Amino acid sequence: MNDRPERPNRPALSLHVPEPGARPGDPVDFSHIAIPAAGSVRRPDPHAPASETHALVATLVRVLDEEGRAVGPWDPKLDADTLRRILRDMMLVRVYDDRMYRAQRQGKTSFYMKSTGEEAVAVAATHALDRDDMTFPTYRQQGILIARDYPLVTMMCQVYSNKGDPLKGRQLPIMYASKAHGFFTISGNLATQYPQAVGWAMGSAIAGDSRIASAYIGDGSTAEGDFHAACTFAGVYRAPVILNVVNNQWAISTFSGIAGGELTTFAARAVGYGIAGLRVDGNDALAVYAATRWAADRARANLGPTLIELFTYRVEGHSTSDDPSVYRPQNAGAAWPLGDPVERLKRHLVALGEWDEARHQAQHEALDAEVRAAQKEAERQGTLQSDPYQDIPSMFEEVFAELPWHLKEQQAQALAEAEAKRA
Amino acid sequence: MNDRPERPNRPALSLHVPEPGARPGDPVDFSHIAIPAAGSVRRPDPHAPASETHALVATLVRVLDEEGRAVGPWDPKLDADTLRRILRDMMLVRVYDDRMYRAQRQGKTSFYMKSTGEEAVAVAATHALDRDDMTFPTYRQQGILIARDYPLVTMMCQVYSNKGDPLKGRQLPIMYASKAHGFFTISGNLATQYPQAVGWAMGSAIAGDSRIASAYIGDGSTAEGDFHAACTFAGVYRAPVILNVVNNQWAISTFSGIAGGELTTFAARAVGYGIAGLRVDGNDALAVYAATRWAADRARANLGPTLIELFTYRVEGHSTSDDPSVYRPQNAGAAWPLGDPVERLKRHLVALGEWDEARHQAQHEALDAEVRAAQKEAERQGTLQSDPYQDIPSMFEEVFAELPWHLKEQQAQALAEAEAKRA
Amino acid sequence: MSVMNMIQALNSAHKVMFERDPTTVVLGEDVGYFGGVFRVTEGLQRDYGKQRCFDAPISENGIVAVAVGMAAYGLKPIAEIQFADYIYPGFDQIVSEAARMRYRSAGDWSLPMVIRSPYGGGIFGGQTHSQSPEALFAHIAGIKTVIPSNPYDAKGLLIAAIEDPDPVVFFEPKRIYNGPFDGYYERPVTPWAKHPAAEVPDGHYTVPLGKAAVAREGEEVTILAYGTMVHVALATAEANGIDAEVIDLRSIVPVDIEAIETSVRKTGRCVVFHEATRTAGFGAELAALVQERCFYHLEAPVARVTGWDTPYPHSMEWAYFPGPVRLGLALKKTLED
Amino acid sequence: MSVMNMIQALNSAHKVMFERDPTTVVLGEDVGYFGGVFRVTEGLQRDYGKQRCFDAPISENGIVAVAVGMAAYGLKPIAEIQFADYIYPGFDQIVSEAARMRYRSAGDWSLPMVIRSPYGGGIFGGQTHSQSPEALFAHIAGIKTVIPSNPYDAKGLLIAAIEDPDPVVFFEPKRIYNGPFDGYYERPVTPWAKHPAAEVPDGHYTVPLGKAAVAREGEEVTILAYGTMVHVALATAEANGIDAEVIDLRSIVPVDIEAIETSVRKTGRCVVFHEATRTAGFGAELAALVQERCFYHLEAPVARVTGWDTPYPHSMEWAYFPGPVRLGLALKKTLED
Ligand SMILES: Cc1ncc(C[n+]2csc(CCOP(=O)(O)OP(=O)(O)O)c2C)c(N)n1
Ligand SMILES: Cc1ncc(C[n+]2csc(CCOP(=O)(O)OP(=O)(O)O)c2C)c(N)n1
Ligand SMILES: [Mg+2]
Ligand SMILES: [Mg+2]
Repeated sequence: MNDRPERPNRPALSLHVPEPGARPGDPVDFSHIAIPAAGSVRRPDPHAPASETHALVATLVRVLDEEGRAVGPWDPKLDADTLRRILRDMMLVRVYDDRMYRAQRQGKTSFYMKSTGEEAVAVAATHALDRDDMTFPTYRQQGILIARDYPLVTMMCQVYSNKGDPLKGRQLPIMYASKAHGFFTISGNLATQYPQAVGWAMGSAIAGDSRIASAYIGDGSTAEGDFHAACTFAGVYRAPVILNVVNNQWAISTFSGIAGGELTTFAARAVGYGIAGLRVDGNDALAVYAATRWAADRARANLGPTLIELFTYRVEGHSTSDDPSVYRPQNAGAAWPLGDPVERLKRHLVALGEWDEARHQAQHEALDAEVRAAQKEAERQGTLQSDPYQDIPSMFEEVFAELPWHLKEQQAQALAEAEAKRA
Repeated sequence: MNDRPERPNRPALSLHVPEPGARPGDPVDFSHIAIPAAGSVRRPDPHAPASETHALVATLVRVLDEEGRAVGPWDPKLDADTLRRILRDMMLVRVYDDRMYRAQRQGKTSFYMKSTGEEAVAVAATHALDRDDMTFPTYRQQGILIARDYPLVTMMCQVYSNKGDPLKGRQLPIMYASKAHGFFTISGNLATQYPQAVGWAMGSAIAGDSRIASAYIGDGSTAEGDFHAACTFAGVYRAPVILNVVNNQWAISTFSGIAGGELTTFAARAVGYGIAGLRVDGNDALAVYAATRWAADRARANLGPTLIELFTYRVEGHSTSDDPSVYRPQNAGAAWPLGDPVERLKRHLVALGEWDEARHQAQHEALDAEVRAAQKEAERQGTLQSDPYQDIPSMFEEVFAELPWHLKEQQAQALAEAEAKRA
Repeated sequence: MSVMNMIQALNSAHKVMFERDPTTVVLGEDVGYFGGVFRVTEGLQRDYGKQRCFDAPISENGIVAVAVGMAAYGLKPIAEIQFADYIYPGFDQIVSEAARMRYRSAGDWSLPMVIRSPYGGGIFGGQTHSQSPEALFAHIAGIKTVIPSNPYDAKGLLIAAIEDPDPVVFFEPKRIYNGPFDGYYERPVTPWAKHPAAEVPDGHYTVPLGKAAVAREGEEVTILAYGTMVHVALATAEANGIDAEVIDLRSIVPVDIEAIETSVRKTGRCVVFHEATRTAGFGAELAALVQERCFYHLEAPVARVTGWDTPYPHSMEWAYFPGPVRLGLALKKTLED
Repeated sequence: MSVMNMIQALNSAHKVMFERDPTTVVLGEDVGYFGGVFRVTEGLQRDYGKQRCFDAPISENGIVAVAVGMAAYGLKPIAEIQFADYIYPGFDQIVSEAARMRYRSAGDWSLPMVIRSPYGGGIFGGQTHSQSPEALFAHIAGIKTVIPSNPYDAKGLLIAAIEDPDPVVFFEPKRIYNGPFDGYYERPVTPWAKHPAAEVPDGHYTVPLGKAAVAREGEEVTILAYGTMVHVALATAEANGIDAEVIDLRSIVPVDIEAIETSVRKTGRCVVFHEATRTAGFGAELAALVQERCFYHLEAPVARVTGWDTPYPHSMEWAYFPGPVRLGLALKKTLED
């Protein structure tokens, strides 16, 4: 405002601040969302030049139509067992989320994050990868672990930060890690995993390996510099990596317009980097599977990265610390026009004659029982509230491979302190 | 390489590392450079949606044809005085660069950077802006200061870090700063100015001002996270800013392929952000002028940013610390098919009948004399070698607006030390 | 005068400045419609419009960078970094740019801007919602670093920071947003309402940067602290019956060297107390300063009581947190030495 | 054995490791065909191919991040940051990621990686080619920080760093790349050839991380130094006829506390000496440690001799640089105290 010149002939500027269509009290309105018909988007050859995908970045790869039929060139033509397995994993994620959310509400741990409505982007994609490909998830892809049969009890022990926690109580709940399951250690710092995945994939290429990496990031987090580094390095070195953007349209209270979503799609970023890009109905497990497989084939053929926008909706709050009803209309998620990934895959299986309501109900009950049993077993090993992981010496371990003198001294001091507390 | 699995059915990956077409000893070859005819690219209305520019990001806005005629819709139709002024400024930049380069070689200062071949991207663009628009340059846009009549002597004093240096000997040569000339203080840290320019423009919009910002970045530096922050924030808030990428195809020894230039153009980044984008022959002063004016009009109409790739060639070494003949063919710059910006504008003026060889020669001599005279005057105020800026107390000033106690103490200590050195 | 907790006091500082100075602007993640994850910017967008307070993309680098640009333009931006643990992506813009602008342009540009960030542990935030990175900023010439310990100071210091002509990093110990936590985590939480410093003037006032406060007078030993640790220090002195003088530094750069020297000269003993990791923490600077300047008054080495040189572990929060037991042991040792 | 300057010694370390360990990989700006702006990686691409040594985009953040990813994959990446002044864009990936990976994954992942960077002033590089940011890394749990002072150590320490299972930040004092600069800038430059530490074995050897060297034995006062300052300290002691013991720390994390204590106990006096800005520099940590652990042996306060708390000014380089005069004055004062 200082030294502002007089320029009567120039109109005054003003700042544009994007605003979502609806705030609390407003009616939910998704009529602006363009939804191409299932099966209407063409499927380039996975070996085609990246530019052939660029016409697709504003549309939406969809396979499941309104009647639950799989249609069009992207239909991955999965057998019924695989479809049932994907359905089962998604259902399990949802049951698990519900139990753990409740456990947090009961004070048994400090924090929890659900992935409700976003189960397909983790589960279906994982089934399209090889078991030994490495994933670099955010905190909302617990579905990857479930799809790879990570023990539920161990997941819960992590959430409870109890004796059974493989991360020794060090990490916030849901920040899982398991190399054996190809699940990279989750960072509290958004977006950092994205270029790390590129580096891992570069490593695989340098080593002449055949494994690829698959990274996840949220719509909001694409604004971080790490996103740019990932896309730049992945393109330049043709890293064998899948760069997934989970566009659930919210970043805590902030809608995707603040990340640039008003201007174009997130898939369109691929055009700017000259890499392959796809935009996919993230609530359509078959479309997610097909796009992931397309990108995986491309990566394995040494043709480099694919940026995949998985268009979905964050049905619940950001985390247990969040109440979305103060910044968006209540029950916005229920009105999401692309529906619920579990319901859609279920309908497909039913339409195929490979599933029915009774089996579905029975499976739900079985999973619920499985999760409750796991929870009991996990709680026997403690919760954050009642009996958390407590092992003073371990606090100083693994800062480095070996304890340097100053950590040894501090370890001894911490033990003396614990002694004094007991006294 | 640890735990590499056996996967006989998967082909081995390998890392792609981009490599320029020619290395020392190879023949210079620019035949892969696609050069559309001058005048062949259409000109969207500056008020058009950003997407209307997206078809242009792979082509090249050119106005001056091989005969020196201005052709096509982008011809800015400048009067002869303006054309002569732009020519004169570009010539002056070149003469100035040559003198200062020589001064560095003579040991009179520590460092210098020329902008040979890139004079148009600074000079012509500046003349397309209002005098009070703020520029956020890199170290290679000395042309902006010259176009805005910054005193040559003062520029030289900065280069010499002498008594007359307005920056009190603090900054490396060529890191000029002048608020009065709308020339933002240059940072040694690449790319940082880019999102700062966006912030300045956002400030102007918030204040209801009408001034806009124009930022520069090199092709290599687009890889920094700051580039991404700038494009993201500029798009989201429709900041009144011009985002220039000077693609001179080199970043020290590294060719633009390592920044992603193999994959697509830098102008194409605009597509990914959903903002307006143009790709311009940076050695064509009229094209540079026209594109800048287009983007300025758009910004002033509150329609937000434009990303402009200025396609040019770094004819000389990166800086006085660099010898390009060890990593690229000698005299690559002379073979650059888009020619020399000074020669091309000269030919245009001659073709118009507004200029001739004799006037050109006379102007060159006059500018040379002017620069020599300025150099004498500047050197009377010292050089880094002979009589640099030396004022111990000033070293502690302007760290903060006021000296806190610890800097006062250190200032006294430094004075005592200087005393001891004299003793 | 109103009774305010720290969040309310910080919110009030924003409102006072938004009223007085139309060039003040707030940006950050979730600070707009929602009012910030800790509600510090609540009501600003509603009352002053979206051009004065708005959400930012999730790019701490971009947030700091555009704040630099806005300050260069002539505004007074106040940028919120959602957690101090997430300030690192913006580190280059703070260190290389915000801190250097006045110097490198020889005063042609200056940057009246504030970077606020909730910081410190004690809320089971795990290793990425608990950090205390103040030492990293203290080492950077050209940045002031401020850490309030109570509502009255929080408001007065924040207004002073906003009015300061130079960039200020302003860390808000989130554990004491709602009450003056003394480190006895097993005891019920006390709200600010019962604390005298919760009496906060409604209008404009400042607490000067670079001036410490004597939180408790004492004769036996000086405790140098800031933020949450001030309360832990007071409670520890009380619990152990030690006549400690507790200095609340409030700013760490510039640090109030006079207050420090005066106190240590009087007591002859000094314990430096912070939550951040120990090695090369700001406690090292304090210990170095004290022994440099009060060497002949010292009857014992300056002791440091700090967080451990490890990340902040989720389930062992209270074994990490430098609470009354750790401080008490150090005080006793310092008094014995 | 060959006579090597520091650049050649560092280059040799790379080549030895490239031969021995096919998982070592180098990336950075201009490190490939060109061999790095200081030529440290010269010949690596030519001799080992582009998949082992390659140019990176100008993104320090990306360079560190992909190195983290490569190390997580199982390679041993060595990333060059062209100047230490440009490490800040990569700070988040170093602090929040590289340093934390082993801990947060409870050992499931570890990151054997090295981040090398030329650092320090004395080459008229101005404020953005002269910085010494080691203290910022020393404060971060999970990072080792190493600073060699001569060719022999440079090679041995770099090999040790590459072989170390944890991330190491390796700062190379660029002023002594070509010769052992003693701070007497008016005098002609001495090449390494004349220095005993320029005798460097051609093959594999290590200098252990965390072990200091006694660069000069002495009785009157201990000087704690690293990098370029070791040479300035030696020359200053000589010039002033002071029987100083000069300890070359070599690593600052972990620091060799035994060597420090042994020396200070013997001399009873200590001067801490670095080029970085003073406030919250690593000198503060050293001073704090020494007075904590050797308090009753100290006959004078631990003095700090450092760069000023300002940016590094181009034309007043030698007024900024902590040279023999500054150190000499401090030594005399410490001996008088
Ligand atoms: C570097 C960093 N900045 C800020 C945060 C705080 N934060 C945690 S989650 C979140 C929103 C992320 O939104 P998005 O990327 O869309 O992912 P989603 O939660 O929707 O899955 C923010 C701002 C953080 N964890 N890390
Ligand atoms: C953050 C940062 N990283 C690295 C450097 C070192 N550096 C100086 S100029 C340069 C090349 C820049 O290339 P480009 O952006 O293409 O600009 P040009 O020199 O071609 O104009 C590099 C790597 C720097 N100054 N800052
Ligand atoms: Mg989201
Ligand atoms: Mg360039």
